[in-house]
Amino acid sequence: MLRLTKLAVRLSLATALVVSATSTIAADTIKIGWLSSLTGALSSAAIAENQGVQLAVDEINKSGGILGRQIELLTRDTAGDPTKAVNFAQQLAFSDKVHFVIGPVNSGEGLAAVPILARAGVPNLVIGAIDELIDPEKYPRAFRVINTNRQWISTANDYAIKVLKKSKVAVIADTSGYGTASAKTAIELLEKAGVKPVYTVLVDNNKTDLTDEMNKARAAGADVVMPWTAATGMLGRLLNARGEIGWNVPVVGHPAIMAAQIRQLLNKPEYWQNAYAAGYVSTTFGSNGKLPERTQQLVDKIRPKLGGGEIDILFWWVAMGYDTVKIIEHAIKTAGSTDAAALQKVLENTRDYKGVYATYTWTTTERNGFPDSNMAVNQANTFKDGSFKLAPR
Amino acid sequence: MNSQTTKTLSLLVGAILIAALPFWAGDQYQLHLAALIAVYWILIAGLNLVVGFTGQLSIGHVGLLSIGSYTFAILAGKMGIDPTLSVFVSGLLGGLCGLALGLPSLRLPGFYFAMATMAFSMIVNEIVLAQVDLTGGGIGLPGPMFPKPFDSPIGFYYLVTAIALFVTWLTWNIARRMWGRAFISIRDNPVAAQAVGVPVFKAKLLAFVFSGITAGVSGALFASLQSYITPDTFVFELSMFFFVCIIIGGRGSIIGPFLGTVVLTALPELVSPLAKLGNFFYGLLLLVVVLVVPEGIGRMFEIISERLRPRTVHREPITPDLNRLAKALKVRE
Amino acid sequence: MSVMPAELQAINISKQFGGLSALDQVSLSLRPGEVHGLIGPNGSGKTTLLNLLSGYYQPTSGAIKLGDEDLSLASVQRRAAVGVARTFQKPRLLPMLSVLENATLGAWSHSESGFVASAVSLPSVAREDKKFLDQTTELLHGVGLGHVIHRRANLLDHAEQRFLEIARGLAMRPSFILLDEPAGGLTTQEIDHLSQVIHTLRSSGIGVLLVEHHTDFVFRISDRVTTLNVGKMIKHGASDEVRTDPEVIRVYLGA
Amino acid sequence: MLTVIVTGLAIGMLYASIALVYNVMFSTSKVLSVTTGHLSMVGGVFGAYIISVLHMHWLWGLLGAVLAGATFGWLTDVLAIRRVLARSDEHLWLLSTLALATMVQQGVGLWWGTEPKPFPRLITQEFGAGLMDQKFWLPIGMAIVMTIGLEFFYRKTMYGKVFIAMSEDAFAARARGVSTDKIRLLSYVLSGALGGLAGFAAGQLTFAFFALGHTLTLLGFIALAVGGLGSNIGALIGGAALGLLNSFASYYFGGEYQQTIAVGLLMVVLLIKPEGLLGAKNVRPV
Repeated sequence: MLRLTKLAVRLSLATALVVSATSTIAADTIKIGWLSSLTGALSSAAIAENQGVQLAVDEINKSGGILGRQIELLTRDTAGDPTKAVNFAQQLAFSDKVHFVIGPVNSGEGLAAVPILARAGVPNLVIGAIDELIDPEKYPRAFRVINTNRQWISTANDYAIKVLKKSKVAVIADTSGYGTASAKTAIELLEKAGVKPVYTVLVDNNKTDLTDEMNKARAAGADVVMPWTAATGMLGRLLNARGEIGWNVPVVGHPAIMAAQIRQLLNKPEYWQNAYAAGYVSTTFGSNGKLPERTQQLVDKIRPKLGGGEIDILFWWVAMGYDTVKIIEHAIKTAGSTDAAALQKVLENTRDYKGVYATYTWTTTERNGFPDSNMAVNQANTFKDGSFKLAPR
Repeated sequence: MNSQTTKTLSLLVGAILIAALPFWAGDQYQLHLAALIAVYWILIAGLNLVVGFTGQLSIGHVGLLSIGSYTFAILAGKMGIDPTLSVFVSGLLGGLCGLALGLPSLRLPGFYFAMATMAFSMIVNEIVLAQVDLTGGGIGLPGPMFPKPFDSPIGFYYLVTAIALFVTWLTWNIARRMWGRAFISIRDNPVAAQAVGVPVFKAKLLAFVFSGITAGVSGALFASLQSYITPDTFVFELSMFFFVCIIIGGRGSIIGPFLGTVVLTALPELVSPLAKLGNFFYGLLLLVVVLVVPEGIGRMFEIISERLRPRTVHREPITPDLNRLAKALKVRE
Repeated sequence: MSVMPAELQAINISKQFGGLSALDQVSLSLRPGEVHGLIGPNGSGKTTLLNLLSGYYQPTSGAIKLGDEDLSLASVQRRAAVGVARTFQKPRLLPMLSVLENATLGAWSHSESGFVASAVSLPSVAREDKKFLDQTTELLHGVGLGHVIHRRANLLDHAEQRFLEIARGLAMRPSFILLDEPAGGLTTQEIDHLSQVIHTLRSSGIGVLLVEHHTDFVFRISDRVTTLNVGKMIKHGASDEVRTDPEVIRVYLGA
Repeated sequence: MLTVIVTGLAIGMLYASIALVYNVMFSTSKVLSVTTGHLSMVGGVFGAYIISVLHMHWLWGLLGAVLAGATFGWLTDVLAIRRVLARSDEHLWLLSTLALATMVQQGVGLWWGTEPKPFPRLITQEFGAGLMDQKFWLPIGMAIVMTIGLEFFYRKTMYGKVFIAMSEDAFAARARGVSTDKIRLLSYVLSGALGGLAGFAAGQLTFAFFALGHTLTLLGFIALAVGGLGSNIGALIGGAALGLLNSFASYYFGGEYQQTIAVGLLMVVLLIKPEGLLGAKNVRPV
């Protein structure tokens, strides 16, 4: 009974006092919320993903939108701050009443916003890597597009242990949400593979000198260094420290090791050698020196938008951004409506959906759509036009 | 006196509006924002006694907020202790940390004290990041909901508004009586405060511990409202925000900082480019207020009205009423 | 009053600031119900002695006693609690508060309302505050500020500020009140009013120390007068004695 | 072990130079400005911008850093100090300098980006120089040169003497015809330049990072408070103590407790000797 009377009171009040100023343009646009940290720490990933998202939205709108309805992209800059992410998630879900939400980008913000969107029942494409963001029961409408942190770490671990045949691992992670979670997962997976890390440390990603940590790792007898941080600055300083103490140990870890910004941070170009990172088949040059066909198409389409010259950002971020919007298009087209429950059902039965970044599969019990087979290990200093060569087998 | 009746009338209307907010608020987002304002105000009302009344420049209260939040998230979340009890414990711990910070730093001159509070909030962040197994380190902790009636957004809004009104009532009682005068004397003229016997250090400490308790309670409710807390939620920008609300609202008043809190919380949400500016906006606002109208916007209308129509302050000569004075001096009890 | 009311005494007080000797072996006693004038040219140590009596400075040697309690090292707050009030050469008021609030602050030492009791506004707190406000209203009318009770202190003129500070001192229900050049900047009519107020204080049993430049005003209303010069006491005695003393005249009036 | 000492000394000397800048500003205005740390941050960022982005010679970078610092010092006086000191009754200058410092820090953040960017090599030197690397010896040399320079300035030059006169008794100085406003402005411009210089010299150690402002204001203040307000030698000692303590602690106990240790040192010293090791006790309150 209470719910009914409250509704009645609200209706009368609402008609009497028109308060909410949210725009009520043609009700039939498809509203997509995009929680991107375009400023603040770790903004490089969001900026690249944003290129892909904008391109896909423009493309779809030019070709008449989805089911004849134009896409309205509501971009909110969370600036890497979880409080803003929560506030914007509330705004998108309840004020703007969006049909879909992409993001947030960083793990800390994801942990704060995903539960809010789940409670509001808004379908959410998760692009944060840490495992705690996905839970079929608690967050039924949250589907992950990006690979899981576990996939990054196990790919890198397999390469270090099976290919490079190393056994004394030093794990260096940053103190951010992502770093802390990754260090825990890395140690767990290494021990499962029978390797106990000889040195582990969490470092503030603004620390300007990692010589201490590298010296301690060497003293502990490490024969491979595995960094888990998305902060390109910290990775650059780690590679510099490795070079300056003259310790030619392989570095295998987070894809940010391959980021173009690293090149400007290095004191010497050769400090980028003997460094490998978890990467993707979709952004790896094949033995014939060519990119996979779908990736090449997107590269050509987006190049003019990125200034026409060589692409200097990690292209897999762009491809993922592009895929998120295409997945939404696929879901709405197949469901024939923007009803959340229908979208959920469609996504739960999506098998081998061919995106640029990867081929996605979700089921009622598995919300991580990225297949292990699409993972690869790249050589860091082979950065060209946003993609890489495969690391030596 | 009509100014008195208009004041009580406007307070009444304000109270009705606040109570009925869930019904006229456009949607749940604005309800969330209103609840956020109430949570911030619980801290700022306490901090107002320290900054607005006693004139102690504390720019580290985000540290106390985060202590309240983490205590609540650990007790009610990880340990499953009853949330209402956890709020009390968070408030208590906030008060204790206020005492621990206040004891050594409140004797120091203004700048030293400000730096000590800033350092305190940095230390709290460092410890939270370092104690990974207790606080979840960089990953952070989920902030649990309150039980039955308060788990819905409207229920939670009424809970935090009730607590906010209670804290406001407490600070109003202090501000309008002897303790309030003592605090203001410490702010405006410490020498005069001593002369009438005010225990300056003890009074500063009491105000600071009180603000620690309100910060602890506010932190607990903040954790529940945000549903998840991580170390990067508690940034220095929040300390600046709390502090600027008071200075802009007007020191030595309660309604001024409250209006400051409402405006400064709602503004960045409604005007999105402001959100990006963040600290720059707070810094600019603070500089303008300090240079143009240091008494705060609350007082500005008073000052302008005085300047525009300076009522001819007719100077009556001082004529002592000696026997009334003699009688008054006889009063000894 | 059962026993002889206690005197406020400075006994052989000396005070050095670094090398400079501001006071040298000065003694002075202030009896309740008496006006004691303290005069001397600028820099003679008048204000230093007043600051020593009120506790802002500690004596280098000698003692300050109230009856048999040694106050030499007691805090300013302790002296306020035992009934030693003072005013300042430049009135120190709370500009943002009303005249009534400023004066009522004086009653602080007599307030038994704890912080928590005030916060929850116990009836005892409300009653006590009302009592203080009423008493201060009487005092303010008494000293002649009845017409500005609710005006903000920063809108007062110079004379009103002086009388407000006296009212605040009286709100402390003091046994002694130390006035630091109260007549400074007052018109002759205002000085007359000041004398009437001081006389009323004396007849009500309060000991008044009057530190002043207006020598004729001091001689007119003081029972006893002490004259200082370069930190030493050169003459002490009844008002007329001191007025006619050649040494005082040479140092202070004529030379 | 030696590296820990050298890194500690190097960062310690940056804190010492900031403490010196605090002293210069305090002498003429009795104000401890929150913008002090930001002067060095601005120096570092502008230096890096001119050399790395504009690809100009490092001398231009140095000049740019000093000019940027001096302008910021000038702004601090004009915007945050002058009008506020006129109403000298309360600590309004604390609020205005905090406001200005926050604006500058966020402004630089928006322009320069929020990630710490590397500071260019000034003197061509091999990277593997270890202990002899310029990134350690530039800040150490700078702090010593600055101390000697300031002593010379105070002792020998006319303006230096006027600075001291003003710090002893501003009213007496004004009575002798010293235009205290002009002298205070000069001292803020000088301290801005010195702050910019210190930031430039230590750039390779701290990187050009916008968030350095608040941290350096706090850590420079700790060096000042430990060494004693007003004493330049105290500033050197305070800075060295803080730098060494930090580097030893982060080597042996890991880096998580940097700030906690630094503030621990401050609290210990302030409890034992509030005016710091060599500070002067302040005299008459009334």
